Amino acid sequence: MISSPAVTSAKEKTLAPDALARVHDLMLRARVLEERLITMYKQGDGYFWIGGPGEEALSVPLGMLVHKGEGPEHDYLHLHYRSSGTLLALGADPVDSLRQMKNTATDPYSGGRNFASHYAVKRWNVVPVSSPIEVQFSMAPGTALANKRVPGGRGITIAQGGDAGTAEADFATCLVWSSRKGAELPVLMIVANNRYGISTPYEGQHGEVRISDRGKAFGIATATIDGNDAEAAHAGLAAAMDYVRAERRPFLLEAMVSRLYGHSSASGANFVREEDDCLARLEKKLVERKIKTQAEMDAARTRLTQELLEASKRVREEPQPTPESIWDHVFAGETSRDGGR
Amino acid sequence: MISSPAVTSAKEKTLAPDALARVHDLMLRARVLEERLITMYKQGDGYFWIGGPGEEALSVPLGMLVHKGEGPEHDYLHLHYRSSGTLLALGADPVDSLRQMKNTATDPYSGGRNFASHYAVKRWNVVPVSSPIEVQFSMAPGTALANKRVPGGRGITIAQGGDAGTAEADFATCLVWSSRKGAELPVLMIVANNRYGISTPYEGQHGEVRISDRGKAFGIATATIDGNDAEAAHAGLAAAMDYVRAERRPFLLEAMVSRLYGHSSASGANFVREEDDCLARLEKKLVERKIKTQAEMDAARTRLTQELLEASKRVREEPQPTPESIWDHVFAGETSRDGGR
Amino acid sequence: MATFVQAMRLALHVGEERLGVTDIFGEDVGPPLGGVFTATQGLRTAWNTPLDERGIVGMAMGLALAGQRPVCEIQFCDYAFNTVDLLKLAGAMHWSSNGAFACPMVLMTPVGAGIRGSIYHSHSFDATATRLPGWKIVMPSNPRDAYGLLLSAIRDPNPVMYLAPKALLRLKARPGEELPGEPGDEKALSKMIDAPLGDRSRWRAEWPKMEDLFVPIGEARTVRPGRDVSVVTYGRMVQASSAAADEVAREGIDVEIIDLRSLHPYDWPAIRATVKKTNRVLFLNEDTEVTNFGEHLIRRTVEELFYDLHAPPRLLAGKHVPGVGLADNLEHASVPQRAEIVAALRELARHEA
Amino acid sequence: MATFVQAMRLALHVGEERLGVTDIFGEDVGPPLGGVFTATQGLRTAWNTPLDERGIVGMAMGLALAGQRPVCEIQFCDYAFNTVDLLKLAGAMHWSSNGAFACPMVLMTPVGAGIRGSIYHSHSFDATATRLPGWKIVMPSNPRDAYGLLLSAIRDPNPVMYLAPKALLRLKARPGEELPGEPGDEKALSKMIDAPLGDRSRWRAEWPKMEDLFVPIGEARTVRPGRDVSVVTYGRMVQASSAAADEVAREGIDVEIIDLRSLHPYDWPAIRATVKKTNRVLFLNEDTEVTNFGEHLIRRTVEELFYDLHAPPRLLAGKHVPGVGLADNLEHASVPQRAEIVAALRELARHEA
Ligand SMILES: Cc1ncc(C[n+]2csc(CCOP(=O)(O)OP(=O)(O)O)c2C)c(N)n1
Ligand SMILES: Cc1ncc(C[n+]2csc(CCOP(=O)(O)OP(=O)(O)O)c2C)c(N)n1
Ligand SMILES: [Mg+2]
Ligand SMILES: [Mg+2]
Repeated sequence: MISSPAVTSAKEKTLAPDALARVHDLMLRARVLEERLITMYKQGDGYFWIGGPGEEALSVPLGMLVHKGEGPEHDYLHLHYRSSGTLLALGADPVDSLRQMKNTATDPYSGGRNFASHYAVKRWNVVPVSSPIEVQFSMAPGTALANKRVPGGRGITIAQGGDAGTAEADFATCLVWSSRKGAELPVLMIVANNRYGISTPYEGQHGEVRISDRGKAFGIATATIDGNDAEAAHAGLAAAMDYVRAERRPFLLEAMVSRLYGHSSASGANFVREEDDCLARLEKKLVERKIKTQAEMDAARTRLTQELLEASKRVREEPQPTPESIWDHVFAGETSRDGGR
Repeated sequence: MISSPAVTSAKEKTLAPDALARVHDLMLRARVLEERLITMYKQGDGYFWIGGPGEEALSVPLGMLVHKGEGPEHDYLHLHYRSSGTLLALGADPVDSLRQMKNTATDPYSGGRNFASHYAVKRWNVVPVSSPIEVQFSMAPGTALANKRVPGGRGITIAQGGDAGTAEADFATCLVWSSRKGAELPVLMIVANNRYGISTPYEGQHGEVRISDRGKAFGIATATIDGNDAEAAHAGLAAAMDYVRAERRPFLLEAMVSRLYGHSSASGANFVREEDDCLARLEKKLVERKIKTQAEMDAARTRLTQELLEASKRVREEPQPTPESIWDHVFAGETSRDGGR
Repeated sequence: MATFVQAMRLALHVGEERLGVTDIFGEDVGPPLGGVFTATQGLRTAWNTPLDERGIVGMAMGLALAGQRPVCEIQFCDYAFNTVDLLKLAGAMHWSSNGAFACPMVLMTPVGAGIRGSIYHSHSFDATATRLPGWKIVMPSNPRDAYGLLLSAIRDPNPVMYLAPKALLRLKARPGEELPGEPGDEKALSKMIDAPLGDRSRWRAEWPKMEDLFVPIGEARTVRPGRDVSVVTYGRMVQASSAAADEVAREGIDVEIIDLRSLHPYDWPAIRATVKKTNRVLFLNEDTEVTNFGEHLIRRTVEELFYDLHAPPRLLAGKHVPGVGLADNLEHASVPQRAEIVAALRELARHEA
Repeated sequence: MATFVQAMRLALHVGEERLGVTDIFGEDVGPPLGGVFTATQGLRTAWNTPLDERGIVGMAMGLALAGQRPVCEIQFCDYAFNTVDLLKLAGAMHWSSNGAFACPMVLMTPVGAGIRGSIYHSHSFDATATRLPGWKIVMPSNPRDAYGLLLSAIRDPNPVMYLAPKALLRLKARPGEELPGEPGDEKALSKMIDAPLGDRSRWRAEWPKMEDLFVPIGEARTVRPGRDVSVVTYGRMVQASSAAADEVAREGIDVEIIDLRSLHPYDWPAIRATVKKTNRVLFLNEDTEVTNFGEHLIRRTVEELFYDLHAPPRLLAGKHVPGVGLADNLEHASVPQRAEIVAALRELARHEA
């Protein structure tokens, strides 16, 4: 087990074999899950797909390094729609993602209301992922202030988004609010830079050479890392998280990642050969270091793929939400469901 | 006349005597105007005062350096509510400011609708000043794009706001939109830093040492100048404007200024002795350099004060807008005034 | 007799002391000013934010998601329109997470005209607020409700918007409508909780021992019973309609005034009862009149009570123009004035079905 | 037969060529995509913006202030709620500057449910839009109006919001309702103006010679004349109500359908005429039902036409919940479906006054 932040040194650039094997296992599970979701979409078992294939080398180590739990003693996660690897690393059941894809009543994240990859897990402080880009960066200072208030607390707040999204107001809000002198907040801002916003390339939309440079004027610690290398990503995340945990100050981390199946099902959700595949890269490493053989890993992939195929068939039989359930949870507490009607 | 940008070298840190005298004359007029507006407020000839005493060493040279006129060949001005000096330097009639203070029908800027210092002058590209802080920075890229489209054009866009306002989304929007690689825009962003937002001090709200540093990550040229020294401000503005004019790229200029009568009438509108008075500083210089005597300047002040007092009496007699005039100008063109009713 | 704004301050103090409020924040909310209307003077947990309304709402949402009970302020509701997306998100939090995450924040903001606030200090927010599913919306019209609704807002597990009619903030409680626990002497109260002019760095508020008063969200109040015509209103228009009712009373028109107090959920039984009683109803508010909350109430009235109506139900609201102009003529022509209310009441009362 | 979205593209092309449009912009509006719904493919002046809706609206306002004729897009209206302050400002520009500065921008945005868009691709914007004084608001329901209203929007000297019902974007013009100038053969048209799949870097649109068609802003259209009940609607609900009208026609209920087309200014004479004719009216739209634009129309109807009504006027609109859920059951329970429209028409027709 390497996932406790207390024992992960930020300096380790090479992970121990068992740790790397564990990273691989989770990355593979994440990839297989996304491929299942894409297949479900293509076969008509869901209306829309968006997810994180190509970000696993970043999202999995992130989930492993999280100080997991409920409440301000633990880390808060303000994720985006490419965070399935993080959820699996936290321990999420991949079948729940199939349920959200199929918008069943059993979908624990939204009860069949929201698109795939829109997580919300109270017991792990995973606050609701919502479709509007970047709003998580406006909320992050709030959970970070709660983290900071815990005497001796080590919980931090992590907010993650894409590159194009940094043009939104909320990204600047997070920079401003987390760096106020004397009132700095323990926020780790992560930008997963895949060099695209839907169809729009990074070039032509940015004056910054590195998005992470935007932290500098605010005295925010920054780094840009190779998010397609699981070890580099792990080390970069660990270093950044250690800093935020210990210093109770913000950090802006930019990770260069891939978009392996394009933006979403709206753009076809087909594998993009030109992009660097972090899973293939890690598998090569594992073979080179003789930690796993390709055959072992291929077999694991086949097995996991089969498992999720079976699961998707079962999910197909689960109930859809009822029409009346639109009224559930409009309000917390005992308010009449529709207020005034 | 020193106001043509073509002949003002950015390098001159010392202005020629006649130029400096002209700066003084306009600064004095601006100060006297603001004092008259404050008096009108205090005497019940207006409901609210906000304005620019303490920013004249910045606002007056700005107005002098503007390439004045209508349309994209000329400079666009997105000002704030402390820009009376700029308007006077452009050639505005101070009596029109009294009219707006008294919310008369003759107020050319808003027809008695808006607060004092909320200018709008079509023939000089002074786009409407509005109360919401910082929105001018979201509109500025639009006029700047129009400037840029003029073949061989030298017109630029100037957006000005306060220090606290830079926390708003719109400031970041202007940084992002004006610095896109290959699509840079000729915008001069000016932050008049008086170290307060109403009652809230700069310290405690900013992580930046210099607000101008926020431009750096975007590759935007920046400077911070002493906005209380008319010559330094003139030189700083001239340099920045020359750069934007010639390079067709953005510049972020921060000017340290004073708030000489507090935030607005809501905070009493009384003279704040602790603040550095740019007009007093300039008068000292003029005396030292023997350009004007104190007696001459005092006499001018008395005369201008008297003139505006007289004018304010006349303005008192001008008509108030009629109730029905609320329907005027809801739409441009021939649409029925209230659309559908 | 506490004023409206003192009542807010006292409620916030109770919130800090007994209801778990750890943060009261917004632009100029902390020392030295304590709010542009003094609502947050002397409060232990009040602090100044950056000038960024989106950040303010986001901070409140984050704190609420972390189980805190934040109270934030938007300095004027006129400056809340850049946060509508976040407000929608706060209202959707519990629902879209299938009940996992509540968002128990309070957003206070001054609303309405009546202080010569010109275009950007005269906006109303009731129409916009009632278009935010998942929010509760309250709008007190007097100090006692200001106190009791703020306590209820703080205790509520949902996002609650607290609209404070800015023209009423200096209004004093009427005899018999004191806040429970406030000192009898208003000078004494002022000395205790109003910050002094000048240097405040060493000033501390001295808080009276206040008692609980939870005005239930969703419950209207009959301000004035009457037989002939009903006025369903809230906020500043409660006062305006009372004055108008006095005026028409001299002509023998007996007006019933219902102060909704909560706009969502709203007290439909109270509206139904008054319409069934008088058969003539004026809905009155000062927000602009196209796609106005009063139009929702009219819609429901005609849907459910059509045959109880002896006259077409009326709306009196602000004019559909881009803002409230500064000159008195402009403000008076833009938002309902007493004379118009009187005219509407007369018309309703005299209408022959 | 051009589709709705092709009609938009053709109108934008005419805008570029003949009406002074120099900039058509928004997220993914330029090459290679040409808009997530293809509305801006092949256009000479289309370009991609940063992912910043506030910046998009601000850019349009700035260009408009400088006398240009910008057309901007918000990718989905669901993402326009962070710009409401700027939209208000654009609507106030001419008024607050006492007529000095016009703001002739067009903002296009896809609206409504019907494509299984879940919470954030199903919002409506009509209620919010009609609360923006100074704006004109149009919402076409078919390709011909999509073309003609976009041309009028571009030519108008005011800010005009163009709400495009996203479920109708692939709808084809009906025979007799072609756009003036479009090629007879739809395959030919597609070949000319639809970008190819795959590499588009060398593709150029080949534009047909289109003729002018300025559908006047503020003018409704009678989609179907009828005697018994009126439906006043717009956008996607025009189709839905037509299907419902066919269904009740079999029971002898003759429905008149008015497509408002413009929400502001709206065609009150047309509404008055239909209400006076049938005496029974259903207002129908898919935005959430509290503080809904249809409620404004009901208010005005009862205010001015109370004694013409033989049944209480009805509103059918979206449910007041935080969003439209993804599962079909949820979407169908949230926005008006044909069965509900049929039920409302029956009820109105059979109501005995
Ligand atoms: C506020 C908002 N505007 C627009 C959209 C539509 N949209 C969805 S994803 C996306 C691009 C996001 O790009 P980026 O931030 O780089 O993240 P990526 O998808 O590349 O991971 C856009 C424009 C949205 N969801 N929210
Ligand atoms: C969007 C918005 N929020 C709040 C306000 C209220 N307000 C008016 S001036 C001001 C402070 C502005 O400070 P700064 O930007 O430093 O400019 P200064 O007044 O100091 O010149 C505030 C908060 C406003 N006008 N607009
Ligand atoms: Mg991206
Ligand atoms: Mg300031």
